[in-house]
Amino acid sequence: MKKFINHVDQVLHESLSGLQAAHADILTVHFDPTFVRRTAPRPGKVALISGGGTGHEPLHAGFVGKGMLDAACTGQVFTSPTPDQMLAAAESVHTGAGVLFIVKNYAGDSMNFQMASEMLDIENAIVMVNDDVAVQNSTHTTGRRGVAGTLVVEKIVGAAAETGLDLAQCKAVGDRVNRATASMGVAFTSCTVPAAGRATFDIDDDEMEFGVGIHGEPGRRREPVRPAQAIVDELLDCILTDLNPAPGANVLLHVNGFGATPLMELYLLHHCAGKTLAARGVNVVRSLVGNYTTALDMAGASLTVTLMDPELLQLWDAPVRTASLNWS
Amino acid sequence: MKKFINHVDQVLHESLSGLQAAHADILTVHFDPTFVRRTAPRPGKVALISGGGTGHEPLHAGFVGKGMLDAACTGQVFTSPTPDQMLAAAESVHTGAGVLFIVKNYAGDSMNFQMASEMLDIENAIVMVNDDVAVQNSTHTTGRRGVAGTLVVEKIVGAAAETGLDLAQCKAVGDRVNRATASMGVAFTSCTVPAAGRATFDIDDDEMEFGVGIHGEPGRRREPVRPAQAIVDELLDCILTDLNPAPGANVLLHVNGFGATPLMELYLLHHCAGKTLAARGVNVVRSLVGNYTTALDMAGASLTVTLMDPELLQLWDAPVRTASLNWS
Amino acid sequence: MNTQDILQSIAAVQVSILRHEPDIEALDRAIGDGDHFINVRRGCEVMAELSPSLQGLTPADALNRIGMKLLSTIGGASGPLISSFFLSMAATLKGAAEPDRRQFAAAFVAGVDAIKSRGKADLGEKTMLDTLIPVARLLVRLNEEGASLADLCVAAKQEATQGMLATRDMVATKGRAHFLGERAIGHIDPGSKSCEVAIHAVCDLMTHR
Amino acid sequence: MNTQDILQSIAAVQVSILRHEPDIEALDRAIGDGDHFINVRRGCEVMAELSPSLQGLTPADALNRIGMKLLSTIGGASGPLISSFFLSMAATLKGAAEPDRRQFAAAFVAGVDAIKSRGKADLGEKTMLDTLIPVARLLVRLNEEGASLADLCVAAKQEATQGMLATRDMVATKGRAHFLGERAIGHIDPGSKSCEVAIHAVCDLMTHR
Ligand SMILES: Nc1ncnc2c1ncn2[C@@H]1O[C@H](COP(=O)(O)OP(=O)(O)O)[C@@H](O)[C@H]1O
Ligand SMILES: Nc1ncnc2c1ncn2[C@@H]1O[C@H](COP(=O)(O)OP(=O)(O)O)[C@@H](O)[C@H]1O
Ligand SMILES: [Mg+2]
Ligand SMILES: [Mg+2]
Ligand SMILES: [Mg+2]
Ligand SMILES: [Mg+2]
Repeated sequence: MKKFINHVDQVLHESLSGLQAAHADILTVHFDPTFVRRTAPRPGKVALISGGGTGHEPLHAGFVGKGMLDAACTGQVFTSPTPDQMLAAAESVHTGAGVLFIVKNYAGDSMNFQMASEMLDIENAIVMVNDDVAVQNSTHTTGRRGVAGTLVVEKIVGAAAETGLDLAQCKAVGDRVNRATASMGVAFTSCTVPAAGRATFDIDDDEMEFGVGIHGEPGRRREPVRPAQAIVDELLDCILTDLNPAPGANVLLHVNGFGATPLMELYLLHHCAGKTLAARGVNVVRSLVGNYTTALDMAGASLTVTLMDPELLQLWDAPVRTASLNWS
Repeated sequence: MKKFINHVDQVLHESLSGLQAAHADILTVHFDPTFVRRTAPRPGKVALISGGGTGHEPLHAGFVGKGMLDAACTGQVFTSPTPDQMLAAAESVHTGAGVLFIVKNYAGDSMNFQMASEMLDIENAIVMVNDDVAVQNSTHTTGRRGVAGTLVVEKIVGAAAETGLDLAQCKAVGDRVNRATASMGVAFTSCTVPAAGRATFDIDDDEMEFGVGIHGEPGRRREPVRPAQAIVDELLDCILTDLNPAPGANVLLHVNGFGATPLMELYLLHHCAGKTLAARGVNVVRSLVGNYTTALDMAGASLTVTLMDPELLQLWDAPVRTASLNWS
Repeated sequence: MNTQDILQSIAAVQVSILRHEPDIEALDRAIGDGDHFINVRRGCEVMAELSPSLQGLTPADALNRIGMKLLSTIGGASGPLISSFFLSMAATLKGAAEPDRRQFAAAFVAGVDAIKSRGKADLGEKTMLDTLIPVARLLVRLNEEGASLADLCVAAKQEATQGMLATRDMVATKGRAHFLGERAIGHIDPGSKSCEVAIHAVCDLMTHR
Repeated sequence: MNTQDILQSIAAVQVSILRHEPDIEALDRAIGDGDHFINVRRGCEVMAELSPSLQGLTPADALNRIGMKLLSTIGGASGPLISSFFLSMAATLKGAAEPDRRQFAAAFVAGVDAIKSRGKADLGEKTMLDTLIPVARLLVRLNEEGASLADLCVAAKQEATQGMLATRDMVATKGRAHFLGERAIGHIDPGSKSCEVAIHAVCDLMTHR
């Protein structure tokens, strides 16, 4: 394992210190317990708090700021943060309108945020994001994972909160975006967790993991690499089967890199996806291409599609000013 | 080699098509000859044109737009574009105030842009960027390479052109920023050029290439990996020896990832660099951290320092609206 | 079972977990995300740090402090589960200065129940519960039957190992391994393994001293 | 040397370059950026495409068309250099419908001079010029001495190979390899190799038909 680190135990602290130094105009990092907060939360606004294991940067800390999150709780690499972090973050950023937790649906995140929600003395609610269609739902399982669609939920709920919607309304928007969002990805290589010091999984030089999770968890199956268009077509098949868009539906297309895949390939995927969506009568009205929900240094990418309506479009377009998502 | 491609010969065309589709509000891609242009160039402004081999995305096409480039000429992967592209781009975006070419100092880029400059019927000049201090200058060589500092030159000259400076003034600003900028990087892994299908160089599991170039070219030496702080200190030593900042100097610190290095590590590098610069009496007044000048899927990073004065600071802070650099 | 026993158990578990690093680590890499060993080690380290300050507390208070500390330290899926176990044991033992084996068994059962309800999981879902539930049942039964401490420890160790091994043939329906579907078959659940290691460590401590 | 000879030479060079893919490719991977073979192949392919449309043109016009096409096709460092070679040959041969060997040699020298001035380089800098300059000098000398075509071809091939091999021990001062400093020693320059391959192909064509 070759990484830019001094000591494995210091990675998170030093990395967050760098984040703080580079974006002092936007965010403040709090240690013990650890969370990243918007430097100037807006009074009277519902406080949005997300978080999760680190290793997915810029998600979530890179999305703290005006128009998006008020705080992000950062766990160890790929390990959910703990309730004390969530409680401290909530105390720190809430301004009287309640707290909305945005949580990726993994056992760890879900249980830790659930405990924080129970322990917190402030009115609060949880939006559970479960956009990954790779693993089919069934009544007996934990359900689908929350992956790159989380960014879309955070952006849109962030904009909704800025317009002054109350806690219940913000939660309703979040749940609605989540239902309108589906994602699926594929990995070419494993990632390497710094503390583990070796690749999470082994994969052959001509294989890909189809339906991979953002921690390098296995997906639907291991299979030989195929041309980009064939990969895109199957990903979109799964996504559109889930979303079942009406003919002429408007969508946001988010091509997300897992870390080690060059932007050149991500744009190529966007091109392939655009062709297929057009052929299936779906209009791409907004796009986001880049490494946003990563899995450390994993090579691969996911596609996310969100069905957009005029309200969601307006919220997506609303100004945002964070370390990693910025427009006006 | 595992990549998202359909056919090796189609990579650039399909990727640029995706870029176009994802950013139709900002840029337009022209094929045969190939260049990416700002959809709405500003009349009366000096036209800024950069370009180079692809594989460094988002550089340069991701920086086309208001406040930065008017056009980017894209070559094959790691191969300079050709004069016909530069001539066509110049014809397409110039609005009467002349054309300024911003060129990274590599033999190929330099000769192709030089030929275009000679063949072009429009008043034009070249800013040659050579910020890489890894390879020492000598009178008999091609000189230092242009690397991640190119972004800084493009951003600042882009802002200068928007304020209405003329061609000679824009060139002067560009030359000044270039002189005030020094960079150096280190690689942990090789990159893989799609058409080559295999790693450009071999490197052991515990080695790094110190002073690497953005095409995976060798730097000063191959040596065992060291802790992040030690790497940063030596990079900054080389950089500060070159820049020789006055005590209390204000600088921009740009931590650039080469592609496969997670953002977490880049922020960690920023933290280490901030500490060292502070100890050496240098003030970091602006920061930029991310994958901006990449070498396909190479793991590694570079540090860039630019000596800032009030004029350069104002130009750096000026609004920019491109696919990959966006603030207001 | 007094506070001293608890502190010695903590120390024994830490040693044993560290000794099983390769197995535990490999299991979570195979069907999870590779961090289970690190999470559990982090929990052990913080318990060891906490240990001196727990001297002199009642077992309930000591277990409560452990539970709260683990809750804010481990994270992941195992964090809330393991800390719920300690917090619930603490609640059950409230007021008992030196709980007897029957009280301890009841507390263990309450701890396992807390994991079940926090994780919304039960036997046969390929989780740590496949180690813990059988052991909890055994403790109650053998205590009722008046078994000796030595016999009880031997039986508990066997039961833990058997429960852990049984996860090998299961499809997971909870935790990360459930994303694998059929592909998880053939791999032991990492949480069931670390619990088995912990139970063995405590049982060995109880018998060999 | 008429236009037909030029078109046959192009075809022969393409075949030979393709056959040397592994060597050329490896050389640029060792001390460059790994694309030299791809660049040269792209140039060969576009010349082959262009070839039919050049039938019937004067040598000068054909070479000019080739030069312009290569200029907009190859890119990289080799693109402007190789196309300058053809453009300059074309300028020198202007007006000559069927240039003789002496005229051809003069054009070759002019082409090499164009590379020198475009690349601001000369002999001994570990570039394609280390193949080309000695061959250019040889052509002039042997033509003056009245050597037979066959002798001239044999000598040119030897000279090209010797020039190419000489780059192995050089430190580069131009092109990407100069970034390597001393580390480039022991590696042949990729551009000198592809030029050697091209010269051999043309010489073989001239002698074996
Ligand atoms: N819902 C659940 N109920 C009981 N145990 C669970 C549940 N979810 C996960 N586990 C246990 O947690 C273990 C994984 O823990 P760990 O690797 O530390 O956390 P994470 O899965 O968040 O990375 C699994 O092996 C399993 O035994
Ligand atoms: N200034 C120069 N003068 C002469 N030849 C040069 C010069 N710079 C580079 N070359 C030649 O070009 C070759 C590299 O070509 P190529 O790999 O196609 O371009 P690039 O270096 O841009 O990737 C070198 O091996 C060398 O022979
Ligand atoms: Mg985990
Ligand atoms: Mg090149
Ligand atoms: Mg785990
Ligand atoms: Mg090359």
